[in-house]
Amino acid sequence: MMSAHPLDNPLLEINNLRIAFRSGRRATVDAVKGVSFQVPRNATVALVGESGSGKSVSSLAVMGLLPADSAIIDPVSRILFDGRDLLALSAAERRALCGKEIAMIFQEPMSSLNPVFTVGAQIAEVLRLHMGMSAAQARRRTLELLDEVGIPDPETRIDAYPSQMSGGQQQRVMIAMAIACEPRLLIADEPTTALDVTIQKQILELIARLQKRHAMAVLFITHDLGLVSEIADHVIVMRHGEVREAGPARAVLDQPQDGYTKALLHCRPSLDARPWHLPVIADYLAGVEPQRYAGGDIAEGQGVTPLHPLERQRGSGPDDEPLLVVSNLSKSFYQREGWFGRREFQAVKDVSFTLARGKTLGVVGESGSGKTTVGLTLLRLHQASGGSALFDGRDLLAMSAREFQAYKRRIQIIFQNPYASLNPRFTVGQILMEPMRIHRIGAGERERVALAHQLLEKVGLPASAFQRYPHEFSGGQRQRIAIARCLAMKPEILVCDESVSALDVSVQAQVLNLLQDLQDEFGLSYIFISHDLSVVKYIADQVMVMHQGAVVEMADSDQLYRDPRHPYTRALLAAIPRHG
Amino acid sequence: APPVKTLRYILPAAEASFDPALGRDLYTGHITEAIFETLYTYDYLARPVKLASETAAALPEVSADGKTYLIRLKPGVHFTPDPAFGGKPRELTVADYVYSWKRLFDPRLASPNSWLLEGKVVGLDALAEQAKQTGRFDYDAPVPGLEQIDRYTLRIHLTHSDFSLGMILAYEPMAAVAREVVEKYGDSKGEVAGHPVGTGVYKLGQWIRGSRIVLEENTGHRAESWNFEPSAEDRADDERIIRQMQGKKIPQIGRIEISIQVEDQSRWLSFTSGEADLFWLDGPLAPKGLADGKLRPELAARGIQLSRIVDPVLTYYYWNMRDPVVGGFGKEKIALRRAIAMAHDVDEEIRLVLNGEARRLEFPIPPGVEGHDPDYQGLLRYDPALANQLLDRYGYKKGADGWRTLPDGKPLLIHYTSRNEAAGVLMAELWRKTYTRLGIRMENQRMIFSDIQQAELLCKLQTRTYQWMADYPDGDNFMQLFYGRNINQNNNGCYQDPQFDQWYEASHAMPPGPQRDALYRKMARLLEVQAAAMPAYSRYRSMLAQPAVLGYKKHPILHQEWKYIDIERKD
Amino acid sequence: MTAVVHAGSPGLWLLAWRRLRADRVAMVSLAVVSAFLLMLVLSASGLIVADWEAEVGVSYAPPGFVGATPASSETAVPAAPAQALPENPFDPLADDIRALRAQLAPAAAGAVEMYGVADPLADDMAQLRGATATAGAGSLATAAGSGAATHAGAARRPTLPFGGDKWGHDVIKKTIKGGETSIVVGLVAALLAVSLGTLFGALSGYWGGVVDDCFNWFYSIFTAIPSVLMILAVAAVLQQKGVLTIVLILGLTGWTGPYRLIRAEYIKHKSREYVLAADAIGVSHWSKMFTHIFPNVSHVALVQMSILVVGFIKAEVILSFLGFGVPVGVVSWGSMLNEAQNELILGRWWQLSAAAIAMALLVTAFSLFTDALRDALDPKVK
Amino acid sequence: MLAYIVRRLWQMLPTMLGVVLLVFVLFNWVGGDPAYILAGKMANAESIANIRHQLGVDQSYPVQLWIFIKQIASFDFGLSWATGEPVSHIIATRLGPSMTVLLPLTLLETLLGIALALAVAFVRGSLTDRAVMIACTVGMSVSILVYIIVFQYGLAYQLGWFPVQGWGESFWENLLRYATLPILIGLAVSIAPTLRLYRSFVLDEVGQDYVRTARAKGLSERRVMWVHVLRNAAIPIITHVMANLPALLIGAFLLERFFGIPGIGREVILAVERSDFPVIKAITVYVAAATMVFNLLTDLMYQAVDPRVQLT
Ligand code: HEM
Ligand SMILES: Nc1ncnc2c1ncn2[C@@H]1O[C@H](COP(=O)(O)OP(=O)(O)OP(=O)(O)O)[C@@H](O)[C@H]1O
Ligand SMILES: Nc1ncnc2c1ncn2[C@@H]1O[C@H](COP(=O)(O)OP(=O)(O)OP(=O)(O)O)[C@@H](O)[C@H]1O
Ligand SMILES: [Mg+2]
Ligand SMILES: [Mg+2]
Repeated sequence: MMSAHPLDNPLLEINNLRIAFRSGRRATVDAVKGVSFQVPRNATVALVGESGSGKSVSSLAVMGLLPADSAIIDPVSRILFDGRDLLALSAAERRALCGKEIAMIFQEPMSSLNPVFTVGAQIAEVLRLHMGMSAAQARRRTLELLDEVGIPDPETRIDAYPSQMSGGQQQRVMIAMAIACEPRLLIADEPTTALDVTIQKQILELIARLQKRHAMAVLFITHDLGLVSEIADHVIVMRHGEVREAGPARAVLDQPQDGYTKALLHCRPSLDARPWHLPVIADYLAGVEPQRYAGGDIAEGQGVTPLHPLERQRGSGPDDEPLLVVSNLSKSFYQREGWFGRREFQAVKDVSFTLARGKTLGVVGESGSGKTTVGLTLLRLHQASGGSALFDGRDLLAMSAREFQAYKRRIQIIFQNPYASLNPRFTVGQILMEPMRIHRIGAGERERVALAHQLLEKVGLPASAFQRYPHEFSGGQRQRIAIARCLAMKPEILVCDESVSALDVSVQAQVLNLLQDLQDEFGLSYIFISHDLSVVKYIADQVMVMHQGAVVEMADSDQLYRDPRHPYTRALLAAIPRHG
Repeated sequence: APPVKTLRYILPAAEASFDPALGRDLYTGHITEAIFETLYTYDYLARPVKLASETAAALPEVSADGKTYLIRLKPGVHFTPDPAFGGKPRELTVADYVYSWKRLFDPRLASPNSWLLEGKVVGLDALAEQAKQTGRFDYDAPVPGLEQIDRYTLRIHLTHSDFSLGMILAYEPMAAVAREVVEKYGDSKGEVAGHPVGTGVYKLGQWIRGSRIVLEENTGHRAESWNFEPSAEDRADDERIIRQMQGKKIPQIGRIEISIQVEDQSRWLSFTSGEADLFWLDGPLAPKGLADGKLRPELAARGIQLSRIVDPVLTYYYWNMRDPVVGGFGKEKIALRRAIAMAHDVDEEIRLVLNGEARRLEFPIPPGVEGHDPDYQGLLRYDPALANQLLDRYGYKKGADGWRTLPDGKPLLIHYTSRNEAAGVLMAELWRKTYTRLGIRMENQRMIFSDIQQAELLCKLQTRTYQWMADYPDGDNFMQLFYGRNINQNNNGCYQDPQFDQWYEASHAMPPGPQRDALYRKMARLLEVQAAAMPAYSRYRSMLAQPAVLGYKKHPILHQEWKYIDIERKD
Repeated sequence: MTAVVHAGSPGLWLLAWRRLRADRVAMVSLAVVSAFLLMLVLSASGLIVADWEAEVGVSYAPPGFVGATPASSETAVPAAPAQALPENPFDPLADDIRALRAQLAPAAAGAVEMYGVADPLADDMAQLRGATATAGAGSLATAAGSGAATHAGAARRPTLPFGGDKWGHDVIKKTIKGGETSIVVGLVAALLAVSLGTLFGALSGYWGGVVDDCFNWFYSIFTAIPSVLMILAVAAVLQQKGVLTIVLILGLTGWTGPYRLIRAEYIKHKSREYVLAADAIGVSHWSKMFTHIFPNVSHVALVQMSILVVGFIKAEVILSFLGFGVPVGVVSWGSMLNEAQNELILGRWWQLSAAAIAMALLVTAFSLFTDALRDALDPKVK
Repeated sequence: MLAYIVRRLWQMLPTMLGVVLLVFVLFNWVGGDPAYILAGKMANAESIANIRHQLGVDQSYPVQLWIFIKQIASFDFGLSWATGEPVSHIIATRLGPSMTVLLPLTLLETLLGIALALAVAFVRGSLTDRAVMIACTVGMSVSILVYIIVFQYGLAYQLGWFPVQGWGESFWENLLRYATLPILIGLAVSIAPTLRLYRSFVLDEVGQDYVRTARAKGLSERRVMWVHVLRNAAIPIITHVMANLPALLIGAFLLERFFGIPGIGREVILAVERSDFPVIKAITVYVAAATMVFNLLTDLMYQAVDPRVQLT
């Protein structure tokens, strides 16, 4: 699908780009299948699409950075930059453009900076190469650049190594490096996914500001449509190596034409509504458009998943039955220091909360605020430094290992990264049956096999999955396997640690729906950890906000979002990108 | 001055201590022999070897009963100048010899050579005993048996007749060292390992340990000139040597450069590329230099000279007479040992293991040594068929697996011990063939040298191939290998037979001669019929010399002949 | 290898196998390695080269394609006379012996002067000699040479297909037989080293703390002492010489490499979420160590194993050089190379070449295969 | 920093103690008895007892161990039993020749290894790359013994390019004349495994994101490899070089034996053959200490190369 409005004199024009990768001796895999789009001068174009849709590959092709030994660019492809066909240039000519006319910012700032050179040296390198500056000139210019991207105290930070900077600062350095030669085109490949929401917001503002100031064109790659509305003039939506929809940002966001675009816009839980069930991409792609209803999405079940017509009600009530009472939970880590000393690092400080039966407690906070540590400590995967956790009146943290063994059945955790939490050398069957064996669930092997199949069915996986290995499943399916493993023990409390953060929006919706269904069916209690406030708002009854190991605010979710008390909570909420 | 003539030589192993009292290997012996002097030495050309005087003025005057030796020293022999003597040369006296011999008994020094004089000299053993008690050797105490008549005259009183003392006095450990040097440079043991000061023709020059030793002429050495008679054995060759050397000053070669090269390949390549003038062509390399005992034509064409002699060394096999399996004097044990001896193909061993570099020897005293009998016929001839029958006859029956058992039905397993190196492996392989021929199972125990020596001394080895190199060219030095009182010393087969011991003691008191030879033959035969040991062969010593070397002839006893030869490089 | 691939967990191993299949170099290497292994099995079971110890050629018989050297007595063993002598077919000096015996026979021992010494076995010998003189030939010929090693009757050949060694053994057969020892030594020693290393590494990495300190202490001691000295020391402890000793020497000194890697893997894996998950469902420590973590690090062990096999096959040469080689009656490539050390300057290159080429071939194939295996098993490449 | 070094040195003590114990047990207790060699060929029980007494090996094990520890503490290992040479002198004089071969060898090997590894990594995946790697594998598969025998025979003897063996006095003579062929052989033996290893280090780095960044900046491929990649690959390379050096000291004994180089490796083998324990013990202890110090040095060098490394 081509852009509806061909531009007169675009800065970058991609025509019928086809890229395949070698796999095996003769086989090839098509990654990009005839993509065409344009980037006008001095404008921001967002390239959106789910993981693996070919966004990065396309942009790398522009830079000429595709792996030479495995990537094949079809000869019919054209990449015109300011009228010159990049694919026809020699390597040296290409290099002369890169970094000077076209610059790129990558997703992972930490790994994208060379760890053994100072940031100053890395920025100066571009200046000296392309601008022919002397060392002193380059240093002066570098200082200006660092200042421009908002690095505090550039005079000293210029000699810092990447590892001595925070993630946000590293990304700023990357940006400084990219704009050093005032390129005409800046490609930003998911520049904020590795960053916290608060920092993400700053970086986006920075890019927008620089774009204006330096009159650059920006090709902004992301999988999050939410971001797009804030920065982009034009939007291109990709899926499976093809362009699904392209056009001015307003138009695409307000009146999406393509089913897939619509899905991307609506699968994400919004802060404003809480549908009974989230829509999933399949709903849209099947060609059936769920109706928009009261800001949320509902659809009449016409052959697709029936969506409940009502919004859910969340919140705690006086008649909630407390299941887990945690008081003054703390956890410290120790680091060696000096001769004999050790430095204490308090990852969790005096955390207290109550989890009611059948309810969900959301835990939010930026990276490193101690969310995961709380979960692991409750399961005694870390040893608590203090505090108590009364489960049915018994202190989980004070039991002997033997006593706790019985409780392992009743409190379970789904880990942040589903793939990492499944033993890659076990089949799904082995994974599901192992806890049953340990806890003597089911009378015999045969019964356990039957139970395992029931579980697979419950989480929506085919029976054939039983024989297969985790690596043969997609991210969302793996998350379901992890959930099924927990369900095998029929726990009362389930800690979900960032269970959906690593997933594409569409898959995220499926998993959230599943968790919700299970709670409805079995009355599970969840401790739901996430840094994504929209998701937490959608699923949690109560929300606990953590900052540097301590709880800064705790309230019913609607209340919290409506009326945040703590300044930190307000900052978090303000950083959420909104559209519409 | 004319340029200094240089001889380049290769030693196959690293040198050890340069203190003659601690000499225990022949490589170091090369060096100490050049630096230190004994009273006597051997005539360069005479064969069979003949004692000659070195620092002594003449051969010793021996009393008729062989118990008193009168020795006169040449006056004007000097130690090389050294700070120990205030930087000046110091004259050698008989006191130096007496001191050097006493040193052998110093318990701190623990010399391995004290046996040379042990139990021989009147009063010396008592002094040694006393030193053992106190831990200190009293060098100033007089020894009645070492009567110093004046600075140059010494009379030795022996406890019993010994006609070979002259040869012992020619042996390297009996060389003179100076007391001042020992006292100045001696370490905690009183050993002077690295600072040799002697009276010899050469002195130590540059020295990189384990790699390179340079000897330089001792210019203060007493004047001597080359004057030898041809021997009867190879007169033609000797006359050539005499033509080349007669009347020349000793030494002609002013500098000896010795490099130490452990690996055979390196040594051979060094010699053939002209980096060495004299070369000891030992076993593994023999085929490269020799064919059928003669110099290969291509080498001969290059003018390379060969000097080949039979070393005064006996290689023999012994079976431990105290071992429960192979030892003992019972007939079935004798039969077992004889069968083994008869099944061993010595010729094959010479051909394959030694590359033909040995001569079959049936008598336990090798050629060139006083008492050797060239006409003696061995009893233990190679005859595996007979050997097998002998075993059958004595009830060493073959079991179902094809291996023989002892007559009482117990399994028969022989442990053959050899050294942990290539030659040891070859030897063991050959013996395995021998035992397999008999249907006897053999296992090879490979050990490091010290372990072998230990086990041997404790009579714990079952059987082994043993070599004995003459310390001095007298049959007594070989026959003592089987003397009962030498068990735990060097009678490694732990052989003890009253008849043999009686004959040995009788022979010990006899001067060399037909009477003693007759006794030796009986002793040899006795060893054979009891099959306690089986003489096997004597190794050849083949020396190659570059064309420039003049007057070279390998001496059987001397380690090296550097002072007797000359070199004339064409370039 | 294939057995392992299918036995374990088909999924990942099968994947690795597919990846291997696609690699032509790997498949050729695998074929070579398999051929060697097949040869090993055949020779170990005695189906081929059982007669390698037969002395079929003259000493240092040159290869057939080079042609015989002009006979000189130091290389050529005089071939047994065509009409094998009944008395003693083994004797190279048969003629002299026959002459001597003819002279001795009538009066048995009497002919040798005894110098008055009585022979306790005189009667036996006389009787046996008498019997020998009268009895037929055949019975005696079979009485001797029971161990089957000597290949007597037939004349020794002046050339052999790829030459002969000192004893006249066929070098090709010897190389095959030597390969058996070398490969077995390499495999078993590597297995031992990797097992030890894995066990120690697992305990150390998993438990950490005092256990880790303890093993690390051993590790640092073992790595601080140079390997040559370590080998000499272990060899000194294990007085008995034999193939088992070599295996122990190599195994006991070679565990440090696998230990370091496996320990690092365990440290990495024990905090992985799947292990935490296993902990959360109540899996025992033992089971976590060996049913959960081990399969995930087993590729490291496998790669280490194949690296060590190669290393050990080479190390055996040096051991032989240092005098800790195989016992007599056993042959290995190391002992062959060592034997052949001096043969090159004598112009006898065939034993050196045969052993060196066979070893190079196997080791190359094994290394290439290992490289491919490592790539195939590397989780990063997935 | 200083505190770190002191602590590391402190931590070496238990390891050193272990090394000492192991060496002591192995060589004193189960090794051969040197008295039987020193006693000569006419040894008897009495003379052996006397020698054992003179050597001090008749003392109880704890006493001997204590003496050993005192020797280590005072850096005085006494005299060689076989030659009477002071052990400290042995080590001091043999170290020079060893180093004359090993340092140039290590230097050349490292430089050549790096250059080739970068070159090969540059053409990674190509036919050249595969061919070079296969050639390396073949080269690695030949025993060093064969290399020495054949090279000495061919290059030194047949072609006469080098002396067959030998050692002189002047450093330059040794380095340029006698050490050349040993170094060459050492290089031939070690370059293949080194290249393979370094290539894998380089390839590990080439796959990193920062390389992509560097390319995105428009840097030339040469600068990317020699500056950005190399600096990062230097860390494993340093580890490899440093870890190998002490072991090489003894591991080069074959070269030393064949080429008559009076170095440490040959000395050790000789000492083992002669059961010369003072020498064995001293060399082992020194090499163990060197290994540990080199490990420390390696860590210190890490910090110089890699700012992420924090020595605490
Ligand atoms: C190049 C000269 C030499 C050659 C070719 C040579 C050869 C041999 C052979 C073939 C053996 C028999 C091996 C055995 O019995 O296991 C032997 C034994 C022996 N060698 Fe040498 N040797 C040489 C020089 C020396 C030197 C210089 C020493 C002095 C340390 C020495 C000390 C011994 C001793 C003590 C034995 C007897 C130990 C035993 O019975 O094994 N050899 N030698
Ligand atoms: N080097 C490569 N070799 C083989 N296939 C590749 C390679 N790089 C990318 N691909 C494939 O190309 C397709 C597109 O990848 P691309 O990285 O462009 O996705 P993306 O849209 O950037 O996704 P994400 O949001 O996860 O970054 C994917 O299927 C991927 O597997
Ligand atoms: N095993 C550990 N040892 C030392 N420090 C740790 C350990 N585990 C966590 N921490 C520290 O504790 C703090 C809290 O970590 P935690 O993983 O709980 O954060 P989080 O809120 O889950 O962050 P994220 O959103 O990134 O998952 C962090 O600063 C982290 O560095
Ligand atoms: Mg991407
Ligand atoms: Mg977390």
